[in-house]
Amino acid sequence: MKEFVQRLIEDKVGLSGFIGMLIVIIIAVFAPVIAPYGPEKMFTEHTLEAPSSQFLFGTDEFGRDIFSRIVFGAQVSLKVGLIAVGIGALAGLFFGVISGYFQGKIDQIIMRVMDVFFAFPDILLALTIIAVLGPNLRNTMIAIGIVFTPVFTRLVRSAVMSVKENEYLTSAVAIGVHPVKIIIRHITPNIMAPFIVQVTLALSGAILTEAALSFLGLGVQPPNPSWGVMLNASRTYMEFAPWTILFPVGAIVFTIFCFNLLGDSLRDILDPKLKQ
Amino acid sequence: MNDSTYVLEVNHLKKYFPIKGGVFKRTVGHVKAVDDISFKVKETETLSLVGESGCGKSTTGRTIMRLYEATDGEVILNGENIMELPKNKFRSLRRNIQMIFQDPFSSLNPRMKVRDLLLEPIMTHKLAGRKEALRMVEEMIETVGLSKEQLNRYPHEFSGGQRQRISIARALILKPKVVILDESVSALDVSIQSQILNLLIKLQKEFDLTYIFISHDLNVVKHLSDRVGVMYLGQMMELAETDVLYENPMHPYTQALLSAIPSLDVDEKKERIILQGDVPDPSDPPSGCPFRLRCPMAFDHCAKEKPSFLEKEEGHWVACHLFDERFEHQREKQQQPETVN
Amino acid sequence: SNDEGNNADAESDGDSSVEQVLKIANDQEPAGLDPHKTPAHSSVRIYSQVYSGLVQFDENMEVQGDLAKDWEQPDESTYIFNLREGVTFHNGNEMTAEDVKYSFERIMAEETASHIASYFSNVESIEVLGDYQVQFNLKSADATFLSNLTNASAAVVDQTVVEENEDLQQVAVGTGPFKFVEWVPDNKVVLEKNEDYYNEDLPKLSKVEYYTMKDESARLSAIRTGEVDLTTLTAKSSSLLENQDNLTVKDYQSLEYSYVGFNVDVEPLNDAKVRQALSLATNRESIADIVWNGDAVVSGPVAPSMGDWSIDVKEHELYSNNLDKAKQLLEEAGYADGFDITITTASTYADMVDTAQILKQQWAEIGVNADIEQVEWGAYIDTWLNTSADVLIGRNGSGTDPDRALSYFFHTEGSANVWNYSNTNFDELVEKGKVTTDKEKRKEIYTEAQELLLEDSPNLFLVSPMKYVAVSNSVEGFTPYPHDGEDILEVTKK
Amino acid sequence: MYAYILRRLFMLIPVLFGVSVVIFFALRVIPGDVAITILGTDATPEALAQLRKEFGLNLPIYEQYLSWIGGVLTGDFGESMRTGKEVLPDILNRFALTFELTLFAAIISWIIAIPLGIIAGLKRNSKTDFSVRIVSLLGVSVPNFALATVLILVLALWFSYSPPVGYVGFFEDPITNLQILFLPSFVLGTSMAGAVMRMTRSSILEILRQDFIRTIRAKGARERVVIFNHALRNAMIPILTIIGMQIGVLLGGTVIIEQIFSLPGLGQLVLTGINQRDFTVVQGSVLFIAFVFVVINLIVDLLYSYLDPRITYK
Amino acid sequence: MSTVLDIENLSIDVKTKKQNFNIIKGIDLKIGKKMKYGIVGESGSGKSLTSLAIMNLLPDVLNISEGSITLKTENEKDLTALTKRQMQHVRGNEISMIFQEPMTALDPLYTIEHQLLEVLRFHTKLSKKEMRDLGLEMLEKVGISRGKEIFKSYPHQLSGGMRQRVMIAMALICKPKLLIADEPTTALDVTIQAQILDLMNDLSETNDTSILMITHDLGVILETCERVAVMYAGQVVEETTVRELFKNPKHPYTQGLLESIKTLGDRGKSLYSIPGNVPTPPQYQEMGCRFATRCPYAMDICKTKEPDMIEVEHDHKSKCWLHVEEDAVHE
Ligand SMILES: Nc1ncnc2c1ncn2[C@@H]1O[C@H](COP(=O)(O)OP(=O)(O)OP(=O)(O)O)[C@@H](O)[C@H]1O
Ligand SMILES: Nc1ncnc2c1ncn2[C@@H]1O[C@H](COP(=O)(O)OP(=O)(O)OP(=O)(O)O)[C@@H](O)[C@H]1O
Ligand SMILES: [Mg+2]
Ligand SMILES: [Mg+2]
Repeated sequence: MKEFVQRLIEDKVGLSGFIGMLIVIIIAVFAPVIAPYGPEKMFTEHTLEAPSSQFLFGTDEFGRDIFSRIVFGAQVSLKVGLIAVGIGALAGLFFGVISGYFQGKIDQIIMRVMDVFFAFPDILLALTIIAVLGPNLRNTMIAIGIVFTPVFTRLVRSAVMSVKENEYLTSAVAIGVHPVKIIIRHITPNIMAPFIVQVTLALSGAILTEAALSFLGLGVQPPNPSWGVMLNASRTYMEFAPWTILFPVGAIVFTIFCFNLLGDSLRDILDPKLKQ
Repeated sequence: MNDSTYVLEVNHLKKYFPIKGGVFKRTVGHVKAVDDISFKVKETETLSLVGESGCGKSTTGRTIMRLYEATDGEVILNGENIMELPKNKFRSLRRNIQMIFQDPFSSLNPRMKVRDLLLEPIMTHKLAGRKEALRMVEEMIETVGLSKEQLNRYPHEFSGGQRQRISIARALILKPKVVILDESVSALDVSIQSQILNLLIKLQKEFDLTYIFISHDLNVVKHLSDRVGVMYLGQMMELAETDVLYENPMHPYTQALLSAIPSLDVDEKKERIILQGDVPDPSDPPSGCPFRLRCPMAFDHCAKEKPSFLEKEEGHWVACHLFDERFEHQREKQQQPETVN
Repeated sequence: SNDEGNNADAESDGDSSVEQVLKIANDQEPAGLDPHKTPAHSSVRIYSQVYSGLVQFDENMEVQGDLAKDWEQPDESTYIFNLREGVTFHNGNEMTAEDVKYSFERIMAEETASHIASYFSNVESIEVLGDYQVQFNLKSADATFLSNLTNASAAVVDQTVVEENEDLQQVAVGTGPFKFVEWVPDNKVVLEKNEDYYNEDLPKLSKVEYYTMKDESARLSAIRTGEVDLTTLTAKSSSLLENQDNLTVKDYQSLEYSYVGFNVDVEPLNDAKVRQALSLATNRESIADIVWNGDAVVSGPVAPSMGDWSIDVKEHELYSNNLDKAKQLLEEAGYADGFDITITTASTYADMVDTAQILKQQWAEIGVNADIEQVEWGAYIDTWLNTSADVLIGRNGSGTDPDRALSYFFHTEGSANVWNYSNTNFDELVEKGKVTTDKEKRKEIYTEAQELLLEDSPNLFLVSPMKYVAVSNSVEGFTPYPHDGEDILEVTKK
Repeated sequence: MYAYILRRLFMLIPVLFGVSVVIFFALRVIPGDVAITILGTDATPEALAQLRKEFGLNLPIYEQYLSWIGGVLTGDFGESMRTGKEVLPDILNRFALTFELTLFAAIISWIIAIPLGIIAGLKRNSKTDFSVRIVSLLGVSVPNFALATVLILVLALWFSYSPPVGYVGFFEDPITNLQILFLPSFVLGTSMAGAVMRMTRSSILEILRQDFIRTIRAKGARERVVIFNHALRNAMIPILTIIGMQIGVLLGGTVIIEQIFSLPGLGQLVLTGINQRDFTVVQGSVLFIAFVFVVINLIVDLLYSYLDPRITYK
Repeated sequence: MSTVLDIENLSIDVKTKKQNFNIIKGIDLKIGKKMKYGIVGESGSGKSLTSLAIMNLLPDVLNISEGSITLKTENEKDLTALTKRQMQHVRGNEISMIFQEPMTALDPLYTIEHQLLEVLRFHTKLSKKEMRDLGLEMLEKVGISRGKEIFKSYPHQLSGGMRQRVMIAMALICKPKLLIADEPTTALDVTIQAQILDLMNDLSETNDTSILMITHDLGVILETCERVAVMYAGQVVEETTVRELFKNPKHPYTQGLLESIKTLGDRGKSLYSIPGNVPTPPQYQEMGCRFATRCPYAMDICKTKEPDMIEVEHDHKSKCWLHVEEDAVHE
């Protein structure tokens, strides 16, 4: 762990990604403090105003302060990211570990089911799930979570299978450790490296997918200040009010970029093969 | 002989790994990794298994440990056939038979502290309360020549030799009767290897351990074992007391193997038997005697029949037609093996 | 624009050096081509060019003949139509009284499941009097009959074509000005001039191509660069094109209005005072400004573009956005502290979503906390149909006759009265209105009905938007009307 | 090898069966049906019931499923509920577009990504490497729909350019077809490029660390030989994985781009189908996409064995 | 005897942004013509780095900080000063190398034919047919009779022993003056090891190739080499003929090593073992004698000051303070 922090600090790229991510998190957590106005507060006299000292990033068609919405949007995006990825990652961890550890029939069954979901293109699967559940924030998170499950399952499964190659696992079996404890104590901690990398990458994927769904009018719904929603709504105005699109896009790009930076360098840091 | 002197008996042990193939991944053949092996191990003795890579040494060890389920045969530990026990029941018996692995780098969970690594076996078998367990851990770590302070470290902070000591401590803390050592010193440098070997010998005396020592290093085997079994292609070729085997190897394979060891004596130039060819593919072994294709003394019958494993002299078993009464004449007829300086 | 040449009709009424091909970009794909079965506007705009009906509206929304040269009314409930002679379907078959009879019987037949079946539920029987004469016998006098006949879906179709194809979703053989050439799904529909159109001067175009371009920015870019000649626009983008010198934006008042529908069976919306309070809390101008760029007029249940039929709601008390009054009404109803409610709307339509957002903000001022729930179109219709939302935002077409706007949506038995609204006075009024043929009297009845409806507020009627069409300057003779926003009969290209 | 292909195709069956079940029942759970979306606010209970009967929606669900899947098994995907058109020809038509789009996007991404990835890998930790990494990450970070929207606007406003309207197939009019597909392919391609670039870089790095590279150098090979004959060829294997995955994902993931650029592709078909509750269309398309996806995976696996003699499928 | 390769005072440093320290220090080696020279030492002692330095194949982070490596063939050249191009000409042609892991040392994607003939393409202008013939001949020489079949195979289809033979064929096909063998048999079984060592002996004899044999197995050295250098922690601690080393080891490390090997096999008796562990490069930076921590004879001076390499007897050098003391006593 210490070594890990050390390496992260030394890796400037990863560190800047990490700091960027922290910034987004801080903005999200302290949104009510940072944002000058509520995210849904409309100043109907000030629709589509350019950035000014009163409205840092300008206003949208309802006269809402774009800055405030972006700040609150960070909450939505992070929430979607964290919960959706949380769902996918935990489900993937669960199924992947079982699949990879026990192999045999149960593995076959789990993997065939995952294949089924994997065979659906991501967006279409998310679309279908949302159509079933109804478009809103919660269901978007569930849908993205389900979409990510097969990816995580596969990743975890193959990580588990490679951990199983290690003699420390055989050694635990030889000692007589119960399979459940083997999974908890020996397998799970040792697959964390690729898992965490995948989590950071999936986080950015989730935020992007949310934006894409909102863009299609599914997913998070206005007046919820999701960046995807803002982006979708502002497309019509971007010509004469470019700030309405510029800032949401900027926010998305910045966040995804930071997550990717972090994920990318975590991959380098955590990958023992790349050490030296 | 009195049965009670044997802690472990292996009878007709077989382990076949299926080869999958065909359209529906059905089993189309088998790798006969261990093919009908029998031996008995006396209490507190060291029995070594030697042989070339892929001959089934590890598989034998792992099957005895039930890390692989045996295809056939029985393993009798303390009078009980452990192959027949249900898995759950056997789990608690595992403390009696332990294994130490080859690779000091991958045989310890990198994310556990040494203390937890050593505590785990005790806790798993509920041998003691936590306090008592900690005391046992501290005692054990010192027994293997490390210090209490090092308990707080992670495996990667240790050298290969030290790690192997930790592995040993982890296996021995359960006070097992039988310990299977699978190439436990092969990965170590000479100077470290001697340290570990000394430790193993010391611990064997101290705890009255029985060792099954798996290795391909004939020098190390010679140093450590009471008896040695030579394996080839999943079968036992020869089994004898160490001195007998090294001085008077019967099987042509054993002879070749022993002659191939680089000598360490400047003045002695020994005659080497250079075997031709490679070890055959265990999924497609030759008919009859598995060694016949490389055997300098093979004759026609070797292809026809698999030689049986016979006790030629007291405690000296060999599987070779040359030692079959029917073919004794072949032995005389054969020239001295082709020699190279 | 580069396009494959048109050989069918090189010389045309327009500038003969210019190919008379009109390219239109639409936001939606036609849902099917069967005029009797497909109410979607995206389909209507196409099949209305291919089919003709008995009668049609002129620009002043007066009924005039189409396939019928003229008609007579021996009594209040009988209509005899004299058909034009020599009109042929695009497949060469002559259109006769039999076809008219067949077409309307098809509409009325239950298994057709026609969306306009209810328009003609009053028809008792249809008689063929001669090749070119057909008689409709109504059950009772019906003031809406003629205007219902102008509906594009009341098209005359060819029986043989129906029988060949089982239905008319994929084919279109009518008597209209344009012939159907092909429909490439999610891409385009191509029509070409009907050389045998009964009006020899028309149409002037030789070919019309409708392209489906769902993305507004793509349509904008295409009209800007001249890739298409004509496109519908939202209010928001219309202003973007104002300064564009190669095109003109034409607008017209639509026959639609946006509304808030209440389930009047559930608390607290079962209390008219609550609904009135919400009406008072609603600032309709603000909705017009923000959602419709200021180009929408405040509307009652009958859209203002219906002219005389609609009442002037501007001055209505419930439209005064009087928050104090609203709060007082809430208090009287026992909701002094307001209440929580969920507004359901269709995510498919940005204007509905925007409207919901504004309402949420406006209603909050009288203590009504609204959550917005968006569902996509299929689920929305389902919600609407089953009244499974308490508050629903939507848009209605008020039709071409006030009967549709009032009876259809608010009569206790009205097919589209999903609100559980029932008021016997209102029912009587609209029933009477339907059979009153005297226009003045009829107007009075409907005025009263509208007043009543406003008072009861089962729905809050918001605004009637403008519609916008961007037309390239190379297009001449294009004038959109409320009842027909995309009439291209007289259009030429230069 | 053939046995392997056969087995893989055989294994397709449970997956496709699963897909068919999932999509079929998911659709029935969605509120609303095609009758409702056809009639819209003109819906009357009678008309609805009539339409539902016409589409067989009144039958028990399992019967509906059996009759649909029975048809599919005999190659009859049914007719669109909405338009009455046969589903399968429509799917194939649109697949041609989506596939072309995907392919162009992939090619564009390779052209951008692979050379840059190689350079970055070879000059690890240099400024070039750093910039390539940043650019590739940026490529991944910009949502492609945002890029598409901005591109369309900028091209129309500043260059008075917009792609020709109305899609024409490649074989009808290749030039117009390419003009139409260039922009969307470019947008998709750039967003794919980031991942490919990353993968190229890291697999080049990985390969250069291998022992055999040292052997080749020890034989006296020039750097060019080392990189192009040996490192790159070995690195192609993991790159292939990601390319295969992306092509698979794109096949259904072009929805947004198809919508923005008004392309009548498979994604549009499904999206419209879902919105209109055109069950037969959605079921058919999803099943088809899943089929293609699995087949592409199979092809990628076969390509592996072509590239890598160690992998043999028996 | 004339020298083929002369390494003088070779030092190698690690240089990265984070760290900068010495790994290998002051290596002197002279390899004569047709000589079989061994380097022996424990894991991490720097054997491989030394050989890689000769081939100029050190990883990027490592570089030669001092010293020269002179190749004396037709003309004399300092390998550390050659251009990339010139070095490429030396590799595989004048000096060739085989590695420890025959499993990973071959490109898995190319046939044996391609990889074997590649060397010829780099260094000769033979026709395709000539190359093939030469390749087959070479395979024959390394004991592969079914050359044509093996040509078509991929590395993974061959056993370890076969692969190592192919590697040897590849290394010798251009008739180099020097063959560096970095633990060529460690990964192989004893019986196969015997085959391979035998083969290398034969071939170097017939081709007049000098061999630099790197191993951690003193037995292998004894079987194959004439001279030997013992490495410990990045330095050569003792250098002499093989016979002399075994009969009369001077350095305490060598003594310990031999002792522990010789006691091996005396069952029952405790093995001699050198206490402690080999220091890692960062650890030995500040040490005097790098063996001091484990040396039974360590004196104060050993911990602070590095001893010189001293010719203790004729043709026998050792790097230890003990010799200095002795000398002092003798004088
Ligand atoms: N899990 C497995 N599945 C299939 N085949 C196996 C498995 N484990 C071992 N084998 C095969 O069984 C044979 C014996 O292997 P084993 O590992 O027992 O040999 P070994 O004597 O220990 O060799 P080494 O000295 O290389 O460790 C080999 O051919 C091996 O390929
Ligand atoms: N790229 C590198 N960066 C830093 N240190 C290195 C690098 N390569 C090797 N070393 C260090 O240099 C030392 C010598 O390594 P070398 O590979 O020469 O040892 P060796 O004697 O060949 O050992 P082995 O018997 O294990 O092959 C080791 O301590 C190793 O950790
Ligand atoms: Mg083994
Ligand atoms: Mg080495």
